[in-house]
Amino acid sequence: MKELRIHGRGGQGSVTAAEILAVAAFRDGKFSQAFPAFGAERRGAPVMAFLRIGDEPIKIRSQVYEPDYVMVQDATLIGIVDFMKGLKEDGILIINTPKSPDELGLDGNFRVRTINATVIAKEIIGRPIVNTTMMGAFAAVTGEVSLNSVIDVVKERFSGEVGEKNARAIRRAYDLMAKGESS
Amino acid sequence: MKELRIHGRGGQGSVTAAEILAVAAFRDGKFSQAFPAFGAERRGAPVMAFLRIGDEPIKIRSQVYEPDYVMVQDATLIGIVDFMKGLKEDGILIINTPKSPDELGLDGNFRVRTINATVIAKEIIGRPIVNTTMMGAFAAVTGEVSLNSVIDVVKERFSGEVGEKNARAIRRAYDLMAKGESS
Amino acid sequence: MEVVEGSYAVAHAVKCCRPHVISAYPITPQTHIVENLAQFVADGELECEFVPVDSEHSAMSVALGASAVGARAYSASTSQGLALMWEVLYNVSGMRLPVVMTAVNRALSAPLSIWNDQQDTVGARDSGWIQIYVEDIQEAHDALIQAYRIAESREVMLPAMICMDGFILTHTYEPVVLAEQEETDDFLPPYDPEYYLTVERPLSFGCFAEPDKFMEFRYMQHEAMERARFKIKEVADEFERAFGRYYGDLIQGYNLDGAQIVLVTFGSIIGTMKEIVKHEKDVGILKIRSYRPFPVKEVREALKDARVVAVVEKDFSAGFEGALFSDVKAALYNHVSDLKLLGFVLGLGGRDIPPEDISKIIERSRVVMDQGLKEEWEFIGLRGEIL
Amino acid sequence: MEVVEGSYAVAHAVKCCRPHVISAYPITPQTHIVENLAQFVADGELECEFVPVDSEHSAMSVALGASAVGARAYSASTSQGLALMWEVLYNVSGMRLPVVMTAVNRALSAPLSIWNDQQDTVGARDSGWIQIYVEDIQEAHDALIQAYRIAESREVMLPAMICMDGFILTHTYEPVVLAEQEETDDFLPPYDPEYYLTVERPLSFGCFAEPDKFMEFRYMQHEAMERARFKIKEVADEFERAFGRYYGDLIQGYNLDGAQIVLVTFGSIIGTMKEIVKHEKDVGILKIRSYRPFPVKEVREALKDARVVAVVEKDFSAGFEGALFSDVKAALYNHVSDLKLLGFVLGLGGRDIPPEDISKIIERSRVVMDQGLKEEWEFIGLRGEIL
Amino acid sequence: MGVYRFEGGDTVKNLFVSGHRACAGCGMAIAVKLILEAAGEDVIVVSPTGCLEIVSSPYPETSWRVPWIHSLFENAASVASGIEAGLKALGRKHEAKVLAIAGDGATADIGMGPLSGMFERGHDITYICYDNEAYMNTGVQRSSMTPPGASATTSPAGKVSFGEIHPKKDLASIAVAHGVGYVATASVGYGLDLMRKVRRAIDHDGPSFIHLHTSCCTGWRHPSSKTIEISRLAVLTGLWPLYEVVDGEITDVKRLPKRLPVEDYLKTQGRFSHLFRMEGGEEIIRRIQAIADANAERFGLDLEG
Amino acid sequence: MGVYRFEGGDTVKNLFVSGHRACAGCGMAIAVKLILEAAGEDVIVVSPTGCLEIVSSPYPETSWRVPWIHSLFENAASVASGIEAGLKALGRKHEAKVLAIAGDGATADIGMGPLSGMFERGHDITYICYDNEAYMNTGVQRSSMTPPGASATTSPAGKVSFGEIHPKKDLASIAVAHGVGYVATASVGYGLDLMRKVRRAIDHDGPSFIHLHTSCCTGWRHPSSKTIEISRLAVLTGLWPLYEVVDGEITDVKRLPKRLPVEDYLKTQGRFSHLFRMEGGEEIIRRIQAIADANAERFGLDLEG
Amino acid sequence: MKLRIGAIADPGTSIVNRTGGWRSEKPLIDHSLCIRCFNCILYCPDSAVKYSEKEGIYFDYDFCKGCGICANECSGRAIYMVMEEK
Amino acid sequence: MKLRIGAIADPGTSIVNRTGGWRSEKPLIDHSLCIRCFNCILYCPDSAVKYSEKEGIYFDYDFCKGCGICANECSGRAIYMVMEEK
Ligand SMILES: Cc1ncc(C[n+]2csc(CCOP(=O)(O)OP(=O)(O)O)c2C)c(N)n1
Ligand SMILES: Cc1ncc(C[n+]2csc(CCOP(=O)(O)OP(=O)(O)O)c2C)c(N)n1
Ligand code: SF4
Ligand code: SF4
Ligand code: SF4
Ligand code: SF4
Repeated sequence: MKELRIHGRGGQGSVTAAEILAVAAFRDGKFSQAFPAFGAERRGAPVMAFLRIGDEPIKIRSQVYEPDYVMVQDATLIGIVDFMKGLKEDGILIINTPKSPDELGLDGNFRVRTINATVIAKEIIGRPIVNTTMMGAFAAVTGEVSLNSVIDVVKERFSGEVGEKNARAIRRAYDLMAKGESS
Repeated sequence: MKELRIHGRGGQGSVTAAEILAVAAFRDGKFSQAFPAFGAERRGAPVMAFLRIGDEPIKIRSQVYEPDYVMVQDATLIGIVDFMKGLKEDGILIINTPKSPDELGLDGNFRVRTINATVIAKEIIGRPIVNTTMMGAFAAVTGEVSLNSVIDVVKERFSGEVGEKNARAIRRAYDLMAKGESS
Repeated sequence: MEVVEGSYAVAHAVKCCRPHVISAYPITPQTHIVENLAQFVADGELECEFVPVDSEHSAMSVALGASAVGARAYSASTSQGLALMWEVLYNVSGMRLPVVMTAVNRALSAPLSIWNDQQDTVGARDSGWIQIYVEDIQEAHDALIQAYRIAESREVMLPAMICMDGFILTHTYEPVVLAEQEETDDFLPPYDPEYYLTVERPLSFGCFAEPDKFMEFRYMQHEAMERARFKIKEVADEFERAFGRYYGDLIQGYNLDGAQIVLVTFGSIIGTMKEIVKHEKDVGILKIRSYRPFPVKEVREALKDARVVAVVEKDFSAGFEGALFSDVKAALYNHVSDLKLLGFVLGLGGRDIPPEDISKIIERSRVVMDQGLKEEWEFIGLRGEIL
Repeated sequence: MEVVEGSYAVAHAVKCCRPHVISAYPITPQTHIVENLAQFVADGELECEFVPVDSEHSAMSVALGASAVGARAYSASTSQGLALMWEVLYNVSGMRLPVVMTAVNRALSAPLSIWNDQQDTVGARDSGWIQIYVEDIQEAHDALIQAYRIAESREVMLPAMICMDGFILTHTYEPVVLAEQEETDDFLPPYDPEYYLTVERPLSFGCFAEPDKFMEFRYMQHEAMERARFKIKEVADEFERAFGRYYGDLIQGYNLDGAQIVLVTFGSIIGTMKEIVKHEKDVGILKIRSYRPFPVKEVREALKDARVVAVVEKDFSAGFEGALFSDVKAALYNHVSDLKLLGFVLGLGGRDIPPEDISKIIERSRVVMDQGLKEEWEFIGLRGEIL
Repeated sequence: MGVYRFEGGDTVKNLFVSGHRACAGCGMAIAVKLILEAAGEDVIVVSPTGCLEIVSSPYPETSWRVPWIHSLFENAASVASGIEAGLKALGRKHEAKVLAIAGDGATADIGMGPLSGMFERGHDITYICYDNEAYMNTGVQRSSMTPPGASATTSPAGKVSFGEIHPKKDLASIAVAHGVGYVATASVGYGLDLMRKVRRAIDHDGPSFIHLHTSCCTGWRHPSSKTIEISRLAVLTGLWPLYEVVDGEITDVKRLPKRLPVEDYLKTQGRFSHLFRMEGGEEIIRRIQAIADANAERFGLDLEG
Repeated sequence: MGVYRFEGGDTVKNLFVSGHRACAGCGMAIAVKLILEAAGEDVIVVSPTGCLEIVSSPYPETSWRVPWIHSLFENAASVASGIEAGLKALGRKHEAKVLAIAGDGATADIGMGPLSGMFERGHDITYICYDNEAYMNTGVQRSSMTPPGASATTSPAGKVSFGEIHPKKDLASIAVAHGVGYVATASVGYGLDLMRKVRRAIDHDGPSFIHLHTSCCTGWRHPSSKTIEISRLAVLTGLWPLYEVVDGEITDVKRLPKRLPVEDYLKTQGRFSHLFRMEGGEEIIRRIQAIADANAERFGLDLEG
Repeated sequence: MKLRIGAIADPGTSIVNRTGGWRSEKPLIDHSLCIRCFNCILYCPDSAVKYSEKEGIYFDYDFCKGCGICANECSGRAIYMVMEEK
Repeated sequence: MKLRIGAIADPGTSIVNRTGGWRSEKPLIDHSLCIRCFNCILYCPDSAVKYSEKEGIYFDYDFCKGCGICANECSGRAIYMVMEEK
């Protein structure tokens, strides 16, 4: 079983991201479980969401303490939130930032991948809503969900042009990250 | 321990009668307990109240099932209420009625004393409120409370002329009954 | 001593405690208490704010606000009223406000019944209130005065309800020693809370607790309840010294020495029980005076030499059994095991409890003592013919 | 199977039951259930009267009125909301109206907490409602459909609440099989009460009962609860036949064969427990599915071969101990005595329960198995540093 | 405006039957009888806890010949809402109108929230508050409808008290402020007027509200025979104006040829007797007269002047 | 009428401090800041459960620098009553005025009964309802204050629904019907007017009531920067008339030189967007315009015409 | 009697409760004075005043509680109260 | 920190909560345009707009959440928002 923690801000769709990834993983034949960090946070405040993916039905109900993956949707959280907390050795941190992993200068036994999701989202979707873009990155970096499933689910969720645009953003992120680039 | 059951109608002061007799008995150095038949009855409807008098503190909390005495404040209850229920052998029934015990034709191993309390009350107190008058009868017939105590308590309760009048009615009833007359 | 109505005695005790704010909503059979208080106020005998609220929910909320601003607050209710203020009950205890209430015991609707049983306060056993059940009118009067001492002590700071059987105690007249104002003043110091609402020190009351703290607040409440055990004892002793009357601490035993059968119960039924038990050599009574905190150790100690224990109560948890019955068994499990425990539910919705019912219970206990247990618990006094 | 949020799954199940009247007041974390239902209505997917009430007290009162007129009524609430409708809860059960409610579990204020524990529904254990606690989202969905069958059956005619951990189940997405309308229709017949408000037969509902009858009405409720034991089993079996899923009847055992240590509990914690217990040969789990009626005989049977029983719960009765702990001990007393019973209170106000807490409980149980009992119950997961 | 006339045995519907346990001379009992007479058989009635419920429904007896339900003291408006919603959902809306009959305490105090919600949601319910100006069922405690100067058991007259001090809540205006389409005041002393208003209220679609003044001989402390007479005096002194408000407009005010002084009303009742006995009582009576005068002004009660 | 003017650092009392957790751009937070600024330090504040309470009091933090208490969602008026009674009984009445600040749900729905009781008993309390027109704290469910046509999560727009259908409860009129001596409407968009009214309310003896319109950017779905602008639009379209009622008489109506069409207001917010998208939406907009027109008529809003 | 679930009662059953027993005064009528205004029927709290063409106004003493309202409201002063004899 | 009974908090303590971290845009001011109407101070939900004679209007970025109201309400159009850089 693998565990992901997503950091974002209230209103940025972190829970939706966890949910869509859970649905996609299930499409891929895995079991999954997604849930928010239950809180009273308001729009703008830092929030978290969690995802578990595994080959067996997932029974555990506790929070995620030692994630395999951490995803940060908003670089302005850097310095404000301890998003490396508990990240497993050899875990992967995926951050939305224009900077390169080296520039971030994060210490730890984990890998860091960066992606400028805000730029991609603004460019393709037209709004700085990065949660779908980040899903593409997650798929590419971790291989825990297939690109196709993510795109399918997103298209079902957002119909018409909005869906198409999001799909394109996901694919762009996927391609970038699959190539090993930090955009 | 002796037990009394009072029958009357809502609004006729049956509970007050039980209470005043309890206070009077306590003055006489006995222990006492008075309580109504707990109910939702409205003015005019038949009601009951109870009194226990004894030489020891009274602990029992159940209703009175086999009274030593029964007092009926309102002759119109005859035929409507089973006021003889449970009355002990050798118990005493005191009824406010112009009739004589014989005329009532009640069957049982108990004694019956009648008193025309309504007439006394109207005459002396000026209103057909018989509860105090009946207390005088009770004191005379049973000897469970002293006349003086009853009169004292009633005078404390109803000050001035009202008290005086009630006291006189009590005394009249007492005298009548003590003489063994059924008025 | 004077012969007074139970409700009057309680109102008198309240008056002697000099409450600042009284806030209650009328409901049978609590009404006489509140009416007497209203009359004291109307006659200038009691100076306080008497707030004629719109409901019990508001009654307890007014008491809460008053208590938070540093006032001594009193309320009284029963049954439906207690149920309607449910949410506020937990709130008051969680906010650690020492409101004192006379909780008159009455059945819960449906069907509606204005008559006595103990389903109402027993159902509030998790609410974080101290619950003291009284046996007679004198105790209802005295326990009220004790309650403020216990509740307001800095170690405790928990609300307390004095539970008193409706009608059976509220509407009965019997001889009672009414407290003097002066001796009450000597016994009960003015309420002096460490924290209260004031512009001098503008604190915030009723903050919310995130998951990293909530449990610890509950634990603190638990600790306060543990301390209340000692406080209840201490105050009972001091009350005895001051007023010369004593009703036990968390429990009180009667005839327990050498008793093979012990009747465990609370409330006014104890009076009738005593009348019966005095004729029975081997039968004792264990009165649960403090139901919360529950006298765990005391119950173990008191029952350890018995052979059959009959738990007698006027409530039951639908789908299970009487609550006191469960609690007593729970307290004994792991500790005292060579007993037979029997449960009896009676007196619901005002069903009178004649002495014969108590005798029947003792009889049943004897059968179990001789022949072992069959049915664990039963209703006593059911009218089979209307079922 | 689809991955959906727990609240959606519940709303879907409700929709399939074709309620006539839905009446609920929003409160975290029940909100998503009601919002989903409102959206079904707004989209024309569900035809019913959705009554946007002014409070939970009114929510349950509307459900009561609707049920009395012969409509199938649904509500959902939690915590403060449940507390505010307290009086109505007892009323609905006493009036024998088969209202079904999803009771989301959340802590009770003060301090305010929007997070999960089970103090709220546990506190309602005397209310005369059937209480079923669910382990996961699928069961929350399925139990809802079962609930109407149980509650509305003529032998039972009692309201039922499906208790579901707030957030942990309501806000989690996981794979669920959503019921089909048709299969639900086959399983659940239309509500067909014997008595209801109609001018055709102008009956009077909610009469009051004098002391000569009240107790018998309670007894009838008790009997209905006894019959509900069988109904719950029967419906679980039929549900399995119809839908192929089964969660136990009144209880469900896991790994009980040969278990020396048994963890007794209810609700979502069982998921985490199972993960731990699968690595422990001698540790089993006893899930209390139906808390009311309480599975007295089943618990005795299931635990009789254990050595240590750890009762694990997210509630406690202030001044005593965890309610489930008491109830289990009470059920065993007189019957199974060579066990050690241990209580653990955890997860209050949303305190997370990591697997280590379960391991710690098992450890503690082992120590007791080896060395005997010291402390009977304790809080798990307390942060001593802030106390 | 229909005029009701009892023609004798057969035309009387008798839907609130004899054998109920109300006090001899109870104004509420009269009112309920008349309400049902006007409403007819096709109603479902909801009553909260209170005198009406207690006197009419000691199981297994009931005085109701229409379908009737009692749940709690504070929730009549919500229970009625549930019934109305249920009827709608079951396709039985045509079967019956929903009618709540509730005391002043149940309406203006503990049930105020649910009533406000019922108004707001626009249920098709007729809600009648019979106002006997105190909690009678529990022994004459004050309610927010107890008039100033009246002695009630929780606002008693006493050495330093003239009884109740707060003004009566203006329920009709509160209903109007909620946008209720048909609002009326009525008095048991004007039985035919009451029946006409009940019928109008029931025929009205959506919520309607009648504030109905009913004497309680036990609580007001007057001879049981005077119930109707004294209820009328409340109207004739201007203390209880009779009017209707249709869609926010006051209509149909009962005008008084010669308004009587409030003493004529007050002196008939024990609950006001201290005003005539205690020093300072005249001042309270003057204030009560001022209330009547203000009513006369506001509603144009006085035919002349 | 005092005019408030912030003169800079030192004159600002800052009694509702920074660090609270309200959404960026929260209208309620602005309003509360201004209320306290006007009220000053000598108040004891009561807040029910709701956004205000949640954003200001996660233990051990609080944003209040005046004494403050939260108990439950429905009982602010009763808790305030208890505080006021307590102050009186303790001889500390002079110490502080009691101020309740509560959301529309807490006031008009679940807390309606206690509020009505508080009014009736005549406590000296200022009660301010900040009306953001839904239950925001729990995620934008409808309240009885949600305006017709708005989509809320329990009255959502959908295939067969245009969102909320019931009219807003007229809280100010309900307060007036209770005989409350000082009643006013206010808007966070008119900050100085709000402060003046708060001061008047607090200075008033006995109960006073302010119904205060505050945008919630999250629930109304508009950019956080537009909170004040949109709140003003409600006033400028006539949907939210500003006025005072002193002893039952309407005074001080804010007149509009040129009333704007309601679309100007509706189109700024996501909660109304379906009205511009769905077939039949124009009809709803027309009805909303009719509400504004009726307000204009009732309060004489239009300066010309 | 067996109890019915939920305390649900059959319509109009209070008719078994003969409240006539509560009475201490009872109404009588002088038919010659009756003008058939029917105030007595309208205002009797216990529906104990009846009317038939043949008998005119009469009382159902099984239920009359003797409140005296009929006498008080009688337009023709035809009804009067007398002490109950038992 | 030790918990205090009843969850009673000391005044104004939320000041430790630096909500500036929530911001994604931040306000800047062109002092030359400011006409000192103080709308910005009046309407800032977070009391993050300050004023002193010397510095004029300035922002407390520890608490400014970047809502943009100050800019929107600025009479002089002196305040404008820029993306936050971190
Ligand atoms: C929650 C609750 N509180 C209090 C009561 C007690 N109670 C029952 S009826 C009643 C008074 C009823 O007064 P009102 O509504 O004016 O009707 P009336 O009895 O005067 O006809 C009271 C206080 C109750 N049943 N439930
Ligand atoms: C008895 C009860 N029911 C429901 C809730 C859940 N609840 C808390 S705040 C809230 C809504 C608050 O709405 P409002 O009063 O309008 O204030 P806002 O949050 O919009 O500022 C709700 C429904 C509760 N806390 N208690
Ligand atoms: S107390 Fe009053 S309202 Fe109640 S039944 Fe008697 S007369 Fe009627
Ligand atoms: S949800 Fe609305 S009212 Fe609540 S804090 Fe956010 S903006 Fe303010
Ligand atoms: S952007 Fe918003 S929070 Fe920041 S200073 Fe301006 S008004 Fe205040
Ligand atoms: S709003 Fe603009 S012009 Fe007014 S004081 Fe602030 S910065 Fe200056």
